[in-house]
Parts: sequence; structure tokens; C-alpha cells
Amino acid sequence: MGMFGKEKKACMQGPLLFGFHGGLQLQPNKRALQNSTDPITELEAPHELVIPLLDYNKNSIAPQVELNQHVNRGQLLAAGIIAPATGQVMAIEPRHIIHPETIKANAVVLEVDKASDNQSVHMANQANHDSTAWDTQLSAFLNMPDNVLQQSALYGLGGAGFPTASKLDAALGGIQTLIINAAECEPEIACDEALMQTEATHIARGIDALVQLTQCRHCLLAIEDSMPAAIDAMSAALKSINAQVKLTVIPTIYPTGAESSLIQTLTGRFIPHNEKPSDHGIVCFNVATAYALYQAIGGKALDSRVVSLGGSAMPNPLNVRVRFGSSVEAILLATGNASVINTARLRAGGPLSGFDLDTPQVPITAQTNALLAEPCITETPAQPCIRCGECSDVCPAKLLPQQLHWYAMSDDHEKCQQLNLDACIECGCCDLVCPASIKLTQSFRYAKSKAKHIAQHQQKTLDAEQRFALHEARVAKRKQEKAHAIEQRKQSLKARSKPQSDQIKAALERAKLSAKSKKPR
Amino acid sequence: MSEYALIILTTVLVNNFVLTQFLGLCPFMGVSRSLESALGMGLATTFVLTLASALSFVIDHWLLVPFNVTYLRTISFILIIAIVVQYTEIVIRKRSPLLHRVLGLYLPLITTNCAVLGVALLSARQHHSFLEAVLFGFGAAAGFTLVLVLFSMLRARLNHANVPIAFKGNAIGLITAGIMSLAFMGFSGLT
Amino acid sequence: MSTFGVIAVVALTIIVLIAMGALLSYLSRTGSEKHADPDAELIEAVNAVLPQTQCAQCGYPGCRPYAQAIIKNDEPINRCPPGGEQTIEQLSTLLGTPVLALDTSCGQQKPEQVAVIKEDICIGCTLCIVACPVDAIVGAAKLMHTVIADECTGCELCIPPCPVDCIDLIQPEQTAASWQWPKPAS
Amino acid sequence: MNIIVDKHATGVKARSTQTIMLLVLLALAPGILSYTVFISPLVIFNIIFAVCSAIALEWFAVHLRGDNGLNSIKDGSIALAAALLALCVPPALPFWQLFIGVLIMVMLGKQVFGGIGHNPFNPAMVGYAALLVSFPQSMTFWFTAAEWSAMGMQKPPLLSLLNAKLSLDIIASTPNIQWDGLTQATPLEHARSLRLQSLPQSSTELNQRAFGSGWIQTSLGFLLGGVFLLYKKVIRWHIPVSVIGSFALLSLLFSTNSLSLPWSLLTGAMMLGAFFIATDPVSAASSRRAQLVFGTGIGALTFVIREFGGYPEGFAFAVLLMNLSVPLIDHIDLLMSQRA
Repeated sequence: MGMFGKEKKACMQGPLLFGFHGGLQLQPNKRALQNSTDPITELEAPHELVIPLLDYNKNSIAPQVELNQHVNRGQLLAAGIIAPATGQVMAIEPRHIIHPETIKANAVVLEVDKASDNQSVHMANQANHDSTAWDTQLSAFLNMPDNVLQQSALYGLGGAGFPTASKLDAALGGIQTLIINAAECEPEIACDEALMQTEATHIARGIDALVQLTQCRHCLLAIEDSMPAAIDAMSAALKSINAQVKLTVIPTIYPTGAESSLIQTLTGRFIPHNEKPSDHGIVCFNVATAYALYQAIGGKALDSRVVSLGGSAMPNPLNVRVRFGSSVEAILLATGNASVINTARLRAGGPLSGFDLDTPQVPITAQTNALLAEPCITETPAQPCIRCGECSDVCPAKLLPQQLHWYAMSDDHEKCQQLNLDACIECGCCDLVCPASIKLTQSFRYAKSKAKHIAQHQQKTLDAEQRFALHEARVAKRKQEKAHAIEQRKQSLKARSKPQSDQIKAALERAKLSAKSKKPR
Repeated sequence: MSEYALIILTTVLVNNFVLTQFLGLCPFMGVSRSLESALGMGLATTFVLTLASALSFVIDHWLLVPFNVTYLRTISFILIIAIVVQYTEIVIRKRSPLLHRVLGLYLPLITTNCAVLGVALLSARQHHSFLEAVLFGFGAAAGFTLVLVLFSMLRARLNHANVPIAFKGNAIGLITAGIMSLAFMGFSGLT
Repeated sequence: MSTFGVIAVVALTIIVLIAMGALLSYLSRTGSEKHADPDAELIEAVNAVLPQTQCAQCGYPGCRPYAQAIIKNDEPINRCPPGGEQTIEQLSTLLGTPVLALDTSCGQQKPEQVAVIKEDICIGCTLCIVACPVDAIVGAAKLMHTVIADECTGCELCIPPCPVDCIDLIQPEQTAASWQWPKPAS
Repeated sequence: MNIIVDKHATGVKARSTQTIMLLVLLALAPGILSYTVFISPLVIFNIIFAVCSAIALEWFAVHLRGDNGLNSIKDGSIALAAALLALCVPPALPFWQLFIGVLIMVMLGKQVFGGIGHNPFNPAMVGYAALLVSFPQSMTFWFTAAEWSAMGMQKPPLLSLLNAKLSLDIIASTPNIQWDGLTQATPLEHARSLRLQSLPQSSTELNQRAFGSGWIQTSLGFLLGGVFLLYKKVIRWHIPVSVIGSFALLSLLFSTNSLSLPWSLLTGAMMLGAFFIATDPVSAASSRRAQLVFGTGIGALTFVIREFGGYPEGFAFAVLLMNLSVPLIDHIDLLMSQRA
């Protein structure tokens, strides 16, 4: 249990909760909500939007639009990617993407046509507030769910960004428990809390749609005890539409928001990393995804998200709703935070799961839940590990980080697999408690990506071997065929020459005969 | 019965051939690079030692002593050991070619593993009965296997340690073996 | 020593030898069912370690022939430049032989690379298609050729036959999919 | 590379290695105090000498490797190891012999493996075991303040004892002290010699003797420190409980000693060892389950060596023996958790 054993006990409270191994109680520090009067500020689409053409696995995909083409908001740019605003395609070229290290990927650059874009916003809002239409829309959706899911390009807004349609496909039928994840346990991130405060009714409708679609037995909405306003708003909203959803208040322990930890807290079931929750009759959606589904049913595609601007160096922390593809720089400029661009360290995502940005000229995506500005610091260099075991006490995946770190650093990938590295959810708890300031999480990320690379390489090696074997076989066969052909040619020549020689023989015979016959003469 | 148990206990722990008598150090250092080869070597040596001590007893007791040619012990024991090793090698080669390859030269070198000859000679000198001789051989080999396995695991851990360059490899291996030997001295006088 | 004693010793020796022989033949027979050719298993293991670039820098026409040579002719394990130190180390633990330095007469270890054809220069002679050991170049006579980057092993065998020097070796570009987390400083 | 996990933004402050070592040193204080009062004040000199020479040697060794020696002294691990070694050796051990123990501890126990975090064996126990097999006479040469008065003899002044400690051989250099009149034995050794000579053993007499020797009080001091460490969560309960538990269980079942169980737990190095030595995280097993096996092994081996072995106190050897089994225990533990 360790240094933070008390937290575990706190986790056990309440009759329905089970708790999970390890974890840490962190200060919520939600500056984005504390300092502003409005939970969410709507931002206008910036002049330029950059939409990277990458799929869920970060592979490049081909664009379905052409240069200088005019696109409408919601129009498909590529498979599963839609235009977040109305405008013109200015370029399709490699651009920087939001990433721990500056790298480029092929992207569609849109010049936003502000006038017609504002028109679309207005129309969408009108459609949304027309509550009588909801029932017809919902029944249409339940009849033909695929139409809506594909048109609106829904993906999870929790962080992994998994396409919602595939998740629902895999989960449909045999779902016992639907879990709506509103446990926003990482410090500084307040986007879900803000959303629940402002859009509770719409979220409730989205959840209700999910319940009816999956026909699950129970639906649990999990909210952390540190956000009372959101809890009140959601319970009122759920009551008002009479949804079959049980609101569960869970203790604020990082990383409750991680899917596996949340499932364990709510159901007591530990899902091994190589199994899917749907194998156990459970499916999880983020609360923001439920809201996005609500909008999609109303005909509005997923093209924006709430981002928390926070961090101790952010002068004007707040939550903003921004279009996908807006650059970090544009967002900071529009919110009066331009000063941090040169003075502070910018970070995408939370303090534990996020990463620092080298440049603010990168577009945000569905996974960007927060932008933080922190003072520039020099990290304490790592000391040798004394195997104290604090890390394994806080590890929510029940791993042995101290041993894993050794093997990760000495590139012993076989041993890492044995120690179950793949089960690591990279939550960063081990880094926080390590007395020797060892960068455990980074070494695990390194080892994971390296192992993936090695696996890919091995596949390539195997393919190369097969191709070589086929090549050799083909060369050998061709050689044999050639030899065979030469042989046949010889044979056929011989065969052709045979009758000839017979004829000659016969001719000679005849000649001899005639000579003989002539002799007596 | 208890004396047989004592023979095994003594040879495994108290008079461990590697760590307190310093016999058989060559394969101890040579094949402790991985757990698999250490286990393979340990099992091969166990097989050889048990069989060789039984055969040595038979030869010694019914041939050398009755004909009063005990001065031929060393040479005849070596012969027996060589036969058994050859025999073992053929079996391993057939059953596990990879292990055979990994053990490499160390497999025929069991012949010259002084622990094997030492066990046979000591057993003859201590006037063991047949069962005692077999248990003595088995115990010695079990002790050898035990420390070989422990040592191979330790070395695997040392591979990741920040050992000074001058001490890398066999040097740190021998130092570790020394400390292991120091630890095994705790068993001395165990009665 | 009585006559009986001598007979006993001889009888015992014979019995022991027969028993050993029986055991040996049993063990090797049951064993041999699993390992029809002990070498084949080893060759397979060695081949799995080799990088499969099929570059022939070792002097054999491909990785499998080299693996066969290592096992059958005791060819040294340090003749594989693409595999480099890592492969030598893996081979040495697999075979229980000492680690050797890379034999530089075979070549130097290079970072991962792929071949790229300058398509405007290519005259479509098909010589590189014939040279490629893994069929990673596509194209037809008198038409432009191109390299399938995913299949190319970077073996360089296509470079010498090209009459117009239109093939370059480049390091594959960093993409979002191929990016790796850097190792933390220890 | 940029910062991956931003500790500063979370406000969590982890305890540093240095803090952990200082807490352990602090926890040693009650034990050291009662050792000084009830056994011998010489221990203070031993501790100071051992810590100073260990720090100097550590600095030298790290400096030889071209690293900054100060950094590795700062974490306090070598000072802790030296203090533990000084607490294990008899107070009258000549300084030069103690120095050899420290030398072996720092060099062969720790630095040769790469310094803190890399040593597979407990450095203090490596030094102790090396001393025990090298200088068996002076390493079993115990006397306590209480024993002086119990024997009705004049206690030699501290100065003359210190003077003796500076010499090569403590007995030869102090002819004015009647060493032979002293028992020179810890209660454990006394019980053992009675058992070996098949002399009648009186349980109450042995127990009284143990109390009179000051060992009980000192062990209670270490127990107090151990409880402090458990409270501060510097150590976990798994190792101390399994060490003491397995030892107690085996003693209850098989002991031929008439020293009663609490007394045999409180004499010798059991308390110091169970809470301070066996819990050294670097050389102990990793997972909690493996730690239970590790601790049980130490307790059992200590019992076996105490009861049947040639040494009156087997704790150091038991720790070393289990240290060398740690990689195997961890490996088996891993295989078992994989199967589960």
C-alpha cells in the first residue's frame, strides 16, 4: 500500500465501489474553472485550420478533396475526417502536427470563410434547441445508427481517440454495463466538468441514446466527488428526461479516469490488457463523446471540442470550445494568453499524460483536452534506483516498475514482455513517487514503441525471407524451364533431322540398288 | 535413514563442491551465462556424477580392492567418467541439439571436471557403502546444480549492473562467486 | 578372490553395459523422432536471427545459405554487416561461441535504408528488377520502374546493375506512425 | 527531450533517497542509545570510525571511476551501511580490523558492482561475514558493562579500552585487565556452549543472564526504531514479519535451546537484522510475495545456523544466502504471476 495507503482506503468507501490498486490523490487544481465566470467560452474559427490526414493508428490517408476546392462545414475531407469549418482548401502539404517531438504529416489547410461559417453556426444552434424534433431524430438514429455515426465522424474524446463507430460495432449485442466516464482525475483538466455544467440536458439525452442503442442492462455515469456542481447538474438533467442511468460519485484518485481503473472501481472486475471490456460485457464512453453523439443525432458533425487552458503560468485560464485544426498559437492569441508563447513552457494534455510542445504552430485534435503553460524548469537528474518499491505500490496495473525500468533501459524486450509491459497505462504515478527522480514512464514509452518497431521489423524480415524464397524458387523454375526448353529444342531438332537422315539413307540405298542393278548392264 | 539425508545435506550445503571445496570452477564460470545452459549443464553433471559414482563404486569394490590394485583408482575412475560422459553426450546430442551446441566444449569437459573425479575418489576413501556412494555423488551434483543455477541468475542480474569496465565479465563473476562462498561458510559446522 | 567373485564381476559388468546400451538406444531413438535432422533445427534458429536483407555481403547468395554455412562449415558468425553487433551477439549466445568483431571485409553496418528510383532518369532496362532478391521493384521493359518502399530491405544489390545510376539509397523518413519515444538519459 | 511527466504541476513531492536514508539513521538512534548505555560506550567510537572511513573510501572509489564522489556520499547510503556494520561487530574490535571490514564493505560489497542500487549483496553483511571468518577470535569477543559489575570486577577505564582498540591485538596489549575472568560471550554463545557440552541449562538463569547483559534492552531499542520505520512507511511489514515469524515458528517447534522464545528473539541480531538489515531494498526481493519468501528464508536459515551451525549468530550468513537467491526468487515469482 505504501506511502499513499490512506487513499486506497478512501477508495473503498460506499457500498457499490471497489477501488483499484495503487493510484494517487492529487490536487485537482482546476484553474480553467476557478478563475472564469463562464464555464465554457465559444471561440470563433480562426483564419486558418490545419487538419492532418492521419487515421487512428497514425497512418497517412488519402485526401478526398482537391486543391482550391470549396468545402462546407461537415463535408468529408478524407475517410473519417470532416471539415471543421466552411472554407477553401489552400494546400495539401506536410505540416507540423501536435506531437511530443516536432514532426510533420500530410494535412489539409483550410482558409475559413468566416461569413458562411458563422451562418452554419447559427443554423446548427437553432437545430439543437428545437426540442420537439429530438424524439423523431432519436428514433431515426436508432433505426439507422450507421448513417449518423459515419456522417459525423465520431471518435472518443477521452484521450485515445478511438472511432466511436468501431467501438459500438464491437460492443453491440451482449452489453451488460454501459459506463459513461466523467471522472476527470488529472489536475488542470476541466473540460468535461465544464461541459457537464453547461450542457447537462444534452449530455443526458446523448447518454439516453447510447442506453437505447446498446440496450444495456445498467448504465453508470461516474463523476468524481471533487465536482459537486457537475454532479448536481447531471442528476437534475437525468431526472428531467427520466433516463435509466445511475449516477455514481467516485473518489478523486488518479488515474480513476483510465478505462481499466474506472471499470475496476465500478464493477470490481480487473480487465487484463489483452482483453477488451466488451469481452466482459462492458463498454465505456467519455461524457464528451455522449454529448458529441447528441449533436450528431441532431445533424451536427463532431468538429470542435472543449479545451482547458490552464497551468500556473497561464495569465487567463479558462475553458474554450475550439474547432479541430485551430493552432495552439491562435487559441492563445484569441484568449489573451499570447504572452505565454515566449515566456512559458507549453504543454498539450495534462501534467501526467500530456507532453511539452516545441512550437505553438500546431493544430489541436480531438485528443487535445488541455493546453497548459508552466514555468520553464530544469529537471533533477535521475539517481540510481534503490528498488524501494514505492512505484509498484502506486501502480494501477499492478506492475513492478523498478524491474521493468532496468530491462527497458537495457533493451531486454523479452523480459519486458514477461513483466507485462503492455499492461502499463503510462499514467505517470511511478514517476511522481520515485525517490530517485527516475523517468520511469518515459522509459516504458520508449520500450513500448521500440518493441512495436521491432515487431514491425520482424514482420518485414519474415516477409523478406518469404519473398526471397519465392524469388529463388521462381529463378530456379525459370532456369529449369530454360534448360528444359533447350533440351526440347535439341530433341525436336534431332527428331526433325531423323526423317531427313532416313531419307538420305533411303536415297543412298536406292542409289546403291540402282548402281547394283546397273552393274550387270 | 537420517544418515542418508545427512549425506545429501552435507554435500549440497556444508561441503558444497564448488563453493567450499572449489572443485569444478571451470564449468561454474563457463556455462553460467544463461539459466537454460546452467540447468542443462547441472542436469548433465548430475546424470554423469550419479552414474559415475555408482560405477566407480562397483569397479572399486569388486575389482580394485579384491585384486589389491587400488593404486589404479584414478586412472580407472577417469576411464569410467569418460565413458559416462561420452554416453551422456550422445543422448543430449540426439535429444536437444541446441543445448548440445550451447554447452559446446563444456560437455566433453565434464570428463575433466575435477568435481566428478573428486567425488569418486573421496567416496572411495571414505569407505562408503553402495547407496552412500550414489547419494554422495547425487548430493554433490545437486549442490553443483544449485549453485550453478543461483549463480547464473545472479550473473543475469549483474549484466544490467553498472559494473566498472575493469571488473566486467569474469572478474565480477569471480568476486560474486567469492561472496557466495563466504555466504556458504555460514553452513560450516552444521551438524 | 574366488572364481565366483570373478564370474560375479564379469556378469555384473555385462549386465550394466547391456542396461546402459538399452537405455542409450531407447533415449536416442525416442529423441530422434523429434529431431530427424539435428542440424536443420539449428539452421532454422540461426536463420531466424539473421536480418533477412538477402544482401549477400557475407559471400553467400542469401541469409539461409549463410545460416547453413555457419552450422555445416563452421563459417564465422561475424560476416553479416546489416545485422551488425546485435546479430553477432545473438548468434554467440545461441551457439555458445565467443563474440567477434564484425568482419569489415564484408562491409560496414549502416543505418536502416531503402532504395528509391529517380523516376525521370530511369530508362526501364529491367536490370534492377532481375537483381532484386525480394522482388521489391516493379515495372516493365522500357517503362519506368519503382521501388515498393515497404518491401525493400536496403540490400544495395540493385545499385551496380543500373546503367544510368538512377537508384539512390535514402534513410526512411520519420512519420507519425514510425516515430518512437526517445530513451531517457540514465 | 521535453518533460514527460510534469511533477511540478501536480504538486506531489516524493521523498528523496537521501531522506529515506536519514530516516533509517534516525530510527537507529534508540538502539544505539541503549547499546551505549547497556552494553558498551565503545560502540560510539566504532560508529564514528566506520562512518568516516566508509565515506572516505566511497569518495575515493567513485572518484577513481571519474564520477563526482560527493554525489554518491550525499545519498547517505554508505553512512547507513557503515553504522549497521559498526553495530554488528563487538565493541572491542580493534580499529584496524574494523577498517578492513569497512574496506570490504565499500569495495567488494558495493562499489565493485557499480555503487548504490547495483549491489546484489547487503554490503554491511559482506563486510561483517568477511570479518567473522577472518578474525574469529576478536569477532566473538564480547563483553558488556553489566557483566563487568556482575563479575564483581573493576571496570577498566574507557581510555585504556580505547587504547587497546588502537593496538593490533586487544588481549596481548592489555595485561592489566583480567580478560580470562570475563565470559566473553553473548547470551546466545553461552546457551550454545552449554548445549554443546550437554551441561544442564536453566531457563530462568539464561533469561536473567540475557537481560543482565544488556542485549534485551538494546534489541528493544531497535524494535522501537523498526516500528518507527514501519510507521513512516520507509519499510513494509513483509520482510520483518516473515523473518521474525519464521524464526519464531521454527524455534517453537524444534528449538533445543532453553532460552525462552521472546528472549531468543531479543538477543543477538534478530531485531536489528529484521528491521534494518534484511529490509535493505537493493538486495531484497522485489514483489511483496517474493519478499515474504525472502524474509521466511532469512528467518529459517538464521534458526538453522544458530541451532545446528558452527556460528552462534547466523543472521549475516542467512541474509547473504538469501541475497544470492533473490534473482531466482524474483524469477520464479514472475513465472508464477504470469501463470496466474
